[in-house]
Amino acid sequence: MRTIQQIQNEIIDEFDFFEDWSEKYQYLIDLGKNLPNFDNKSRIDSNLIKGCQSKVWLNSSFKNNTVIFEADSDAIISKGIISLLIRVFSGHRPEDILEAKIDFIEKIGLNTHLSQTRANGLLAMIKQIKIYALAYQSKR
Amino acid sequence: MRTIQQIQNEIIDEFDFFEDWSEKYQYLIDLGKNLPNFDNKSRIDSNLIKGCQSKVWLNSSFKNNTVIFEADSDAIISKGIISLLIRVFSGHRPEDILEAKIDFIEKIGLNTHLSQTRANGLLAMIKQIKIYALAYQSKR
Amino acid sequence: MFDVYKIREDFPILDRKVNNTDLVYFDNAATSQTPIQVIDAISDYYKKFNSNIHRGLHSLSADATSQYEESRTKVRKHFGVSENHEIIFTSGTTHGINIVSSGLQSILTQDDEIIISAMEHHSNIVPWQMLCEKTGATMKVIPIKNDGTLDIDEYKSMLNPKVKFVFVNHVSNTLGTINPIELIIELAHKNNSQVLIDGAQGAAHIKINLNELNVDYYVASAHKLCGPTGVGFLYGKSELLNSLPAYQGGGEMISNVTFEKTEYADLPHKFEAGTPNIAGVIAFGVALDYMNSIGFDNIENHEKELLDYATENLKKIDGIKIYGDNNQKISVISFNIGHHHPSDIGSILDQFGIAVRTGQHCTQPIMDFYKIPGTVRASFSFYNTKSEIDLFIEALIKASKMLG
Amino acid sequence: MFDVYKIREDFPILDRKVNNTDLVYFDNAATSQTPIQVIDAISDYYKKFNSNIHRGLHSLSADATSQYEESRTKVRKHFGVSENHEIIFTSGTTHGINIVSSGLQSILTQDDEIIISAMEHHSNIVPWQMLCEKTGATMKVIPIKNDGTLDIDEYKSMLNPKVKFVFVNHVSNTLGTINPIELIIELAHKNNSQVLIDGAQGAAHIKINLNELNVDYYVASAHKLCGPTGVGFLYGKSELLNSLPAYQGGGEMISNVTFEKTEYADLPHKFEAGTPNIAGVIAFGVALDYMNSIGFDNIENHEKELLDYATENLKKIDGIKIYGDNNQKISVISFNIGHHHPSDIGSILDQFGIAVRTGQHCTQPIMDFYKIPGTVRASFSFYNTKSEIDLFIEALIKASKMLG
Ligand SMILES: Cc1ncc(COP(=O)(O)O)c(C=O)c1O
Ligand SMILES: Cc1ncc(COP(=O)(O)O)c(C=O)c1O
Repeated sequence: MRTIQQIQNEIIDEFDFFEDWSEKYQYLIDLGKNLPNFDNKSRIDSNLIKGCQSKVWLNSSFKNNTVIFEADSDAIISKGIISLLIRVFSGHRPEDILEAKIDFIEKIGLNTHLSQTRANGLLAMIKQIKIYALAYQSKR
Repeated sequence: MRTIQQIQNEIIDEFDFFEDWSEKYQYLIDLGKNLPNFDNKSRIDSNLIKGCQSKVWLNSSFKNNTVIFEADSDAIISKGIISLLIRVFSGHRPEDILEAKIDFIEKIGLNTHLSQTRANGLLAMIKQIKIYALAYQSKR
Repeated sequence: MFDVYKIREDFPILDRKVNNTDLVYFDNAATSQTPIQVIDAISDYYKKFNSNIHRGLHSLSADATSQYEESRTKVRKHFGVSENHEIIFTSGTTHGINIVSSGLQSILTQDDEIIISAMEHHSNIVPWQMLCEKTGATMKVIPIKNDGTLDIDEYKSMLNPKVKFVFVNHVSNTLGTINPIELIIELAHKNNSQVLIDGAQGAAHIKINLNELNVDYYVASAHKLCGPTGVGFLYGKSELLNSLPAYQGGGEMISNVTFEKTEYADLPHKFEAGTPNIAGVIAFGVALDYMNSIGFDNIENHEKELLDYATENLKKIDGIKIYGDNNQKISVISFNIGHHHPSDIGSILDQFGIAVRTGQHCTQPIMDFYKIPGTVRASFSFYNTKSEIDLFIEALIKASKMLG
Repeated sequence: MFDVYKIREDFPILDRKVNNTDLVYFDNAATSQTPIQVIDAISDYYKKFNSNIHRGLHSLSADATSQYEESRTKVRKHFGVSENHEIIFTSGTTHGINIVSSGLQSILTQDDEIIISAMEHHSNIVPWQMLCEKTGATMKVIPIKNDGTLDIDEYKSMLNPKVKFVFVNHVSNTLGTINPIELIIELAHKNNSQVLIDGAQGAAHIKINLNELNVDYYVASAHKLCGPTGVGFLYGKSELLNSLPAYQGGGEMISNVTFEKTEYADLPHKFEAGTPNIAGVIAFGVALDYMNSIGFDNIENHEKELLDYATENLKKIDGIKIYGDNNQKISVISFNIGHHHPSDIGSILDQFGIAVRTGQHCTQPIMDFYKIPGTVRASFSFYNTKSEIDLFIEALIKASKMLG
């Protein structure tokens, strides 16, 4: 299994191919579309992440000492973004998630193409991911 | 007896002699000093004119169909100013007071040497003088 | 002669680049842009006149005071009010509404009813909810019809002797609907109810005469009228303002203070506690001068043209739904395209340099009514152009294609 | 190196003529002057960034939001606060005090006591009187001693289990006295009382660390700190701010609105209803940067020099009486000469281009204590000079001679 850093580097390489913002956006939109929707019973308020303009739901489970993340959103670009986050974080051990430095967002230039509101949402997502990891770590 | 306008012209002539603001101020200060103080029983709140930073008391009586004004202030420049107003208005018939156009203040340049706060006080004094005149006129 | 390109020269921000393209600013309902005349008035104030007002005896303070009070005269005249002291300067619409709602705490009882509408901004909902919570009064809501207008028949049937107040906006910030406030006020007065009109959106687009309107209270914000942020005004009839208790305690609003008792100053000072936004108030006056120099007739005409042009072209877009598509509205268009989330559209438009607002626009009840998470809202001002609308439509079509 | 003449170049207004002579501005306690850096920040905002904040998705709104929030960080850091959300932007000191006093309405009872001091500004008296009227709580007043300091022994004896709150200013705007707030807070906390410090005057002259001070609430105004009018802040400990009910209802301060119920947003938004003074808040941050670039040590040193120089020379004037002549004060001097009315002195000084304040300075109880109608107040800032003080003393002597 690749490390969190390796996956981030992979994503950075992929984004290097894109010539302008519209290709990046198109990629995010496609990612968003490919991420399966939650069923209605997971689209519940307790899974909602505060601080996003669109609704973003995040769910997690703990298997074989690793945290599995699932997510959904009613906005497709948000969904694309969180699908990247899942790709980076899901399936890793809590301590690795907690220690991970997230640099791919800056390196793929996403931060400059996200408004403050969206960027805050992104921070909120990462924070929630880390909170889950912390919870599982301390439960063990 | 001279008219209100004649008295105003007199004052304008007097002020023409002054070379600068300090002479005008000195004159007002001297006028203020020469105006007798009220006794304490006239220094009452019901005689107070609202809108002045310093306290200005104005009293009136009605004799031989003319209005007699008396005034006092705890600030000497205000007292000087109101002594000019008394000179202009006191001893005239209510209707003359009500009709009078007050132009001497501008013509002696007092308005430019009075701050807004003082100028408002001056307006308040003139207003109160006219209110007294109106009261006597309607009482007849 | 109204020349939009000449007018645009007064607005430095319109030359700005956003994401490497020219800015197209269609978020005017959130805040209007500021002409150089107003910007210069603020600078000038701080460079030449800055001083605390009202009680100062020195020339600087006298100058600042007379400019501040002159601004009150400008607001009074512009809005057709007869008495200066009926204009209270506030920090904005929200502040103005809260002065009234707080004052009514000692007036309203649990037997009373108040009426608001289903298309109010949160600023014209929450203060009345808080008021009802504190007094036990009941809040009734005039429903909206599907075309984004108020259901006036329903309003009529809601009026009864218990209704003490009616709170409605002049123009909806989300739908653009111009409400029939003359009628609303007339019916309320026949019912002995008082009316507060939230003019945050109306004041910027429609010239009104408050005395003729015979409204009891009216509030607006300068920042939607080409003026600065942090300023607004509350108009109220003298006798009503006099009957309200003071809102904030502080300097300027009292005439006499001892530890035993305090006497409040006369209007307008009673409601202007503390050092006000002096520069802002003066600049607000300059903003009104500026808008009047262009002329509200011209403004209304040009904005109507933009509205019609945009509506016509938007309707050609596949899957578009406009909310509040009626013929009594200002140049505000709320819409969605297909099932695309408004924030997805907004994010892509932003990449094209086009600033629109997305979301609920502080009118969650409207969203609940249409059962949508939000809308994309484009709002035009007199300095916008048809060619900006062309860019907007083009970008929308591209966005819609990208989202698939 | 502190070079006052170099600093003066930053303040355009100091070049102004008043009554045909150079302006000498000694009314800094009423409002401070504004450096060009702050003026330019305001212009820049309107020329490049103007946009409504927080909920906007577009770049302009994002820029404005981050500048606004950056300003909060600047204020937080400058005042030694650990959490951004403990800084609430207000329209000024008066507004900040009223947020707290209004919130305490639901907390204070008729069995409670509150303590204020006899040297408070009306803004720190009237809201508490209104609060006591509404709740039935009792107000006690720490007396002043003849030298213009608080009677701390008396304060100690006033503390008892009923005392829930203590409201005292950091520095008296009339006397210049720096109150021993560390001690006042410590004694209050031992008594389980909370403390609000009115920092309107203190913040501009003394660098403080609110977390170390362990104060419960602190308020100040930007316009006394080289910033714009219409802005200030309220600091409060999180748990206390959370326990207060919301003050104004409106946009921004709620997270969810239906007609049945409204959920309030988290701090700081809960107390920042409506569109704030965005340009003003950003400029406030720039003003703090400016003052820090000069350095509060330098400011304190220079102002102390001015205070000592002026006091020494004033004392040579026949018949002068200085109120609050103690050795714990900032550069504020209140005085009278003989029996001359302060407004007579002020008017004549104004003719010499010298701006001082005269009257009660919104502290009527201090006037009642000294049994005077008011004072002449000269207040110096770091951009004032000794030669300005020379002009002032000269003019005072002439005025006194004229008044005879
Ligand atoms: C000690 C003190 N408190 C409160 C205030 C009120 O401040 P503002 O008018 O900015 O609200 C002042 C201003 O003069 C003051 O000096
Ligand atoms: C209809 C309406 N009411 C009230 C407000 C609140 O105005 P402010 O934020 O300036 O207080 C707004 C602003 O968006 C509005 O559009």
